[in-house]
Amino acid sequence: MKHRELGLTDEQAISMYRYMTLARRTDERTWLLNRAGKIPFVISCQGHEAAQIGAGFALDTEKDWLCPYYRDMGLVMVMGQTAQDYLLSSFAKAEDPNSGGRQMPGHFGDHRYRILTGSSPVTTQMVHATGIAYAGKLDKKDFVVLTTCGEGSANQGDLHEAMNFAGVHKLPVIFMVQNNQYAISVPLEKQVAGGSIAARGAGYGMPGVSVDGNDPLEVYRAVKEAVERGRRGEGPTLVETISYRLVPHSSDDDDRTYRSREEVEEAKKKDSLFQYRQYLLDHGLLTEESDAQIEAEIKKEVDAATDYAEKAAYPDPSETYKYVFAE
Amino acid sequence: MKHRELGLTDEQAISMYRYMTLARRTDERTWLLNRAGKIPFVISCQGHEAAQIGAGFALDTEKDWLCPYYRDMGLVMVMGQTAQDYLLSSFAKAEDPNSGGRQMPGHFGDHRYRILTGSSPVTTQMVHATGIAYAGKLDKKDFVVLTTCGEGSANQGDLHEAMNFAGVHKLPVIFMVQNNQYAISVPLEKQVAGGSIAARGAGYGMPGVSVDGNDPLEVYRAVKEAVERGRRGEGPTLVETISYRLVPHSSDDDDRTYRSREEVEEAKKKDSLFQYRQYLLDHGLLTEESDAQIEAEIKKEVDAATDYAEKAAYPDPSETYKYVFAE
Amino acid sequence: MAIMSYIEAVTLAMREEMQRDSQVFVLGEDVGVRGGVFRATDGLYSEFGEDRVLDTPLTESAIAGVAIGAAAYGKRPIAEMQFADFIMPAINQIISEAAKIRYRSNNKWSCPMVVRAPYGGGIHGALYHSQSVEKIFTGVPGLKIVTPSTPYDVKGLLKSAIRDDDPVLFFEHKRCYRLIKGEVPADDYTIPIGKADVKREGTDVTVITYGMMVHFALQAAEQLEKDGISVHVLDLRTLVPLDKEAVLEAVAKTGKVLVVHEDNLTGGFGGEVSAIIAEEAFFELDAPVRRLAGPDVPAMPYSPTLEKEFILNPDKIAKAIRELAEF
Amino acid sequence: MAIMSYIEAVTLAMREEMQRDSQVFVLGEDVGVRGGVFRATDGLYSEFGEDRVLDTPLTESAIAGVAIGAAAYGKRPIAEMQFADFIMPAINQIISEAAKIRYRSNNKWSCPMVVRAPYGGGIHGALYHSQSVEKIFTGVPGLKIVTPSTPYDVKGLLKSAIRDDDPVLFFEHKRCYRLIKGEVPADDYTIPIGKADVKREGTDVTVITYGMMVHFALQAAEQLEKDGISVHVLDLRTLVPLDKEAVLEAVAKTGKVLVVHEDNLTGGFGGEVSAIIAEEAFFELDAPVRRLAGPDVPAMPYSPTLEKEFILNPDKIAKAIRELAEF
Ligand SMILES: Cc1ncc(C[n+]2csc(CCOP(=O)(O)OP(=O)(O)O)c2C)c(N)n1
Ligand SMILES: Cc1ncc(C[n+]2csc(CCOP(=O)(O)OP(=O)(O)O)c2C)c(N)n1
Ligand SMILES: [Mg+2]
Ligand SMILES: [Mg+2]
Repeated sequence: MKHRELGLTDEQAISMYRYMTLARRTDERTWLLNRAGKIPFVISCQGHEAAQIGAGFALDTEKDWLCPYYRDMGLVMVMGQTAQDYLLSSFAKAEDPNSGGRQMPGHFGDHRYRILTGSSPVTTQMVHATGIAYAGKLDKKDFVVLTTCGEGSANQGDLHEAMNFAGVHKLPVIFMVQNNQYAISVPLEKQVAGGSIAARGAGYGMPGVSVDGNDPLEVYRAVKEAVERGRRGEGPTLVETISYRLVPHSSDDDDRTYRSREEVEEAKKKDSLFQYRQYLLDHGLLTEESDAQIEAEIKKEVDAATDYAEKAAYPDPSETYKYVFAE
Repeated sequence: MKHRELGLTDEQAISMYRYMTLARRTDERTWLLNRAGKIPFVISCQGHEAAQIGAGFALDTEKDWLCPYYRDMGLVMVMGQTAQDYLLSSFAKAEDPNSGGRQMPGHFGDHRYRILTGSSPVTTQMVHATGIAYAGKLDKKDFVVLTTCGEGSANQGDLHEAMNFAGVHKLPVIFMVQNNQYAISVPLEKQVAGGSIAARGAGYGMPGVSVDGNDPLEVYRAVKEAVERGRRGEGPTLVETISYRLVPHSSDDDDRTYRSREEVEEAKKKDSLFQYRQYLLDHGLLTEESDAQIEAEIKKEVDAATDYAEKAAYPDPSETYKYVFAE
Repeated sequence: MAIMSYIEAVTLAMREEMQRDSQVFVLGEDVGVRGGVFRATDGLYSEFGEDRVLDTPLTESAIAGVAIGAAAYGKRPIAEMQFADFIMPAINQIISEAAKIRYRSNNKWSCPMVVRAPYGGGIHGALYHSQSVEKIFTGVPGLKIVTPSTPYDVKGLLKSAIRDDDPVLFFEHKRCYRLIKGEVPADDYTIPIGKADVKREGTDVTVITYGMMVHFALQAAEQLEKDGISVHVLDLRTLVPLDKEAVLEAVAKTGKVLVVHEDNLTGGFGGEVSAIIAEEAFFELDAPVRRLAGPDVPAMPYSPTLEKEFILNPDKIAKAIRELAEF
Repeated sequence: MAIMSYIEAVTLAMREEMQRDSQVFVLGEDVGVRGGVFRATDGLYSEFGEDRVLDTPLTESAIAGVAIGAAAYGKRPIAEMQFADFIMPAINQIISEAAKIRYRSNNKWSCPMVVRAPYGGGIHGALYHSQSVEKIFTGVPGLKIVTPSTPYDVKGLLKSAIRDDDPVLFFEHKRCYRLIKGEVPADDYTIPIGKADVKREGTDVTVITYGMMVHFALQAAEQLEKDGISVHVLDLRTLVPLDKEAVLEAVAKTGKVLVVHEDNLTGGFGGEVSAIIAEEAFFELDAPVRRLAGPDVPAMPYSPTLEKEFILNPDKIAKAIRELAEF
């Protein structure tokens, strides 16, 4: 069985599925809440769950670092955040651990789990990841830093400067680009010259790996290798996960203006949740019953999280003025 | 004979040598003038002559465009500028065609020859080249745009954004990186991850070619191919020329603090002027006499240029306030 | 005359200018098929085709730099920054290049481009989709900066910007986009860049402002009219070049001045306006020049409680006017 | 007490802080073996090794971004921008990231970094090696901005900057580097960020300024003393946070204020200072607040005639003071 060959226990394989499902269901909930007028904005991980959970499982969540991007709900959950954390952020409540309600959802940051605070301008975090890795090198630590962005964002100069810097200093950074075929409305062929992000690794003397982003085990394999290279002091790796954004760019987007429904339906057939569920069923790690139980548990979790977040307090207006500088 | 195989006439082969020599002698003159306290600043093309002249000869100087960098004295001369133009700029005189004495030497720009005005922050011009090429595409013109920078500068995000943009739109841009082993004091291995700029082409779906920057004919070959690709609508090419900066970074630099004299002496043995002269002598295109005559002509030219530039007027102080906007 | 929204006036101005001058083209993220994330380029793609309504890769420095190259060549590009907050990666291109091309080339080159960017808050955009960034550019000679407040002004000023021979930053307040409607003549009128506009005549207190704050100031003026306070509202429309004459005239009208902007107080453009008044209209003043602006915190937070606290509104402005009136 | 130059004080402060705190490290272009192009890091490489005195690739965005990542991790990086003019490619990292990390994370993350940059003209640096860039940052909440004028202030303030828990931009006037010498105590003193300093007591006219202009103002004051005009000179030292109290006190001393900076007039920091005085010290004023600054042209040109015309000097300042005194 593939997961065992990769060194994953059956429990881990099921746990991956659970995280993928938790991310999907939490995400779906935010769309419902948005359509009900309860939260102003949704940015989604749907279509990225396998890439994120696969990558997260390759990390040592006790010591590795993460500089994520806005779709990384799955990743931050593996690192330690919960559906409740996510919903507090979606509702912009004071208890939001990322920003105290100051930032939009998807702008992660959690000191508890070494998830660096992020912003909206894309790809800046790839450079921060490099800086964290350099600091780790100065301190002779053996953690790695995983950092992510989309394929559109990957064209920003910052990623290249970061890859070059990390390459020169052989820093343990994993640059993971989640290629979901679109940057809002702009498709891959108008965005990425040559069509492959992975092909850019060679230009910086690092491996550039392209993997099926709908297969959590393949992503796990690629990221695990990158993690090991990093820990051995062999430097950074570029990993490109290929999948598809199953929903509009955000709750403000209307993707019917730039892609056909057929294309979306076609992509849904490769939905990682569906495929990986089948893998687990095929290998007897999941049954219809145990799956239903997982779903039920998750529903309870997401319900409770929604309830808690909805009732939680907004930050007091006076908070506006705090923490421009150290106080 | 190599140059004939490449389609160059004997006259052209000799003309290349003449330009290389003119650039070198003009450059040497500026150092003398600087050491004599007559001009404040020198930035040199020594070690880059073959790359620049080889590339320049591959262009159609009647229609192609150039977005050069500060070392490109050889290139702008092939495009049409003269030793006098260069010296006017070195002396910061009003007649300096690049800037009317407003910019340092090496900040080229000449509307007469389609040499775009340049600045000091490195690599911005690679993006402008892409914009010019896009404009040409809109107008269905068949010119190409050559743009250059150093290997240190090549790591700036701007080059990558430009290569990606040009790659997506298959624009006729030749990105030529003159790798002279150093960016001021920082050597290649601390600067360029993987050690090869050419290797970055593949990441943008374009050819990445590395050539001996001390051989004008090899550079000509590579750039000529790139020009033809561009004119055929097949898109951009990345060309890396490998040579060595034979003098300090600028007149403000002291290169003894970061590289050994032995290393510099070793590099001087591969000086393109010396090698290419030998090639012409070996093939009977040059004799000691004709060479002496070329040198004598050039000396006269550089003397006259120096003389003219030294005597020329500085801009009137009132010029300070002109041309912030169209007048 | 047609009644249309602020954003419709943006689209109309571009459409008319693209019809009028084939050198005009539009480039940016999602401006093509999608018609822009705010729909400012709606319909242009189908009318003018993908070459003149160009979906670029997600690289702001390249968007600006390509526009600069094309403008230097002779085109009239209109570059869209998706949000003003994302102009930051393009600042080197805008400040080091666009602003200085004419000056540094001694008038031999120019850069007739427009950079359009939606700015400002009040739309739950949080820290990175709400910023006012004009102050970063108002001190950069070589750039013109336009900040219209009404559909009428948008059309006339955007046309002037497109026809201007120098780079113009055209900041559109995104909250105005659909909220502010007004009459827009069908004819091809322009409004000169550098001319302020009295949006309301009054005798007690002068408010000098721009963008969305013009509307808040007018609402405040309405409120105060009932209490017998007569408010004069000057809409700067253009920040650079500033219409100093109109400013001094407006000061003389009442002798009491409130300068208002949504941007942070410290370092905002209000300081410049206030300093000019303090220097040149000192003896016209019956009270110290007051500034009312956003607080000195990094940007507008997401949570509704915090956003409300941060942003100005008619009541806050009315309160400040009242204080001045009573001075 | 030792007499040393301004730049020696820069080096000394860094050396002492690096000895004191192993978290401090330096990074930038040519800061290592070469000791910086101005020699500000001279000797640090041999004392602290290449990991703590890091020669980076030629990529300012990565220099800033790596520093940010390392600072968020817990290091205290000092990033050198080779010239302030070349901070532009790093602005997204500085404004969008460094300035907002504490605020956006609700105080959970911080960014204790220093960015050092030599600025200012008068050294034949032309357009791109002479700029004053402080105005781009003075309106960005979350950044502290320090602009010392003497070796004593340099040492005390740079130490404070390195120990500060928030990002500090430390602008060193490059003309001061070797020209300005002064006594610097050997002990480990600091000067608080945010405190201005009266550099000369006087009763007729107050000059408020910073950087190299402090010295020009003092020279002007000397000149004017002979004519019986007594000049009070306040050195702001820190622009943000501004020492408002000291400003208002200095205004009250004489009732006549001249605000001076080398940066362009429009949009420069002088406008902010002047606006504050106009608002808060209106009734102390015996004359309108005057500003004297660089002209509103893009930057200082190269030619000596133009450079001289652009730059302020003691005579120009004396003339303005005299006019105010006679007001
Ligand atoms: C510097 C910058 N420019 C523009 C944006 C607006 N924007 C947000 S997401 C996005 C598309 C990103 O596409 P991609 O990188 O492929 O990631 P995906 O959303 O597809 O996962 C854009 C243009 C931004 N956030 N930052
Ligand atoms: C953005 C920017 N940063 C720094 C500098 C200062 N600088 C000028 S040339 C140079 C080194 C360039 O090295 P390389 O690109 O290899 O070109 P070379 O001079 O070797 O030809 C540096 C750091 C600059 N001009 N622009
Ligand atoms: Mg994408
Ligand atoms: Mg080099």
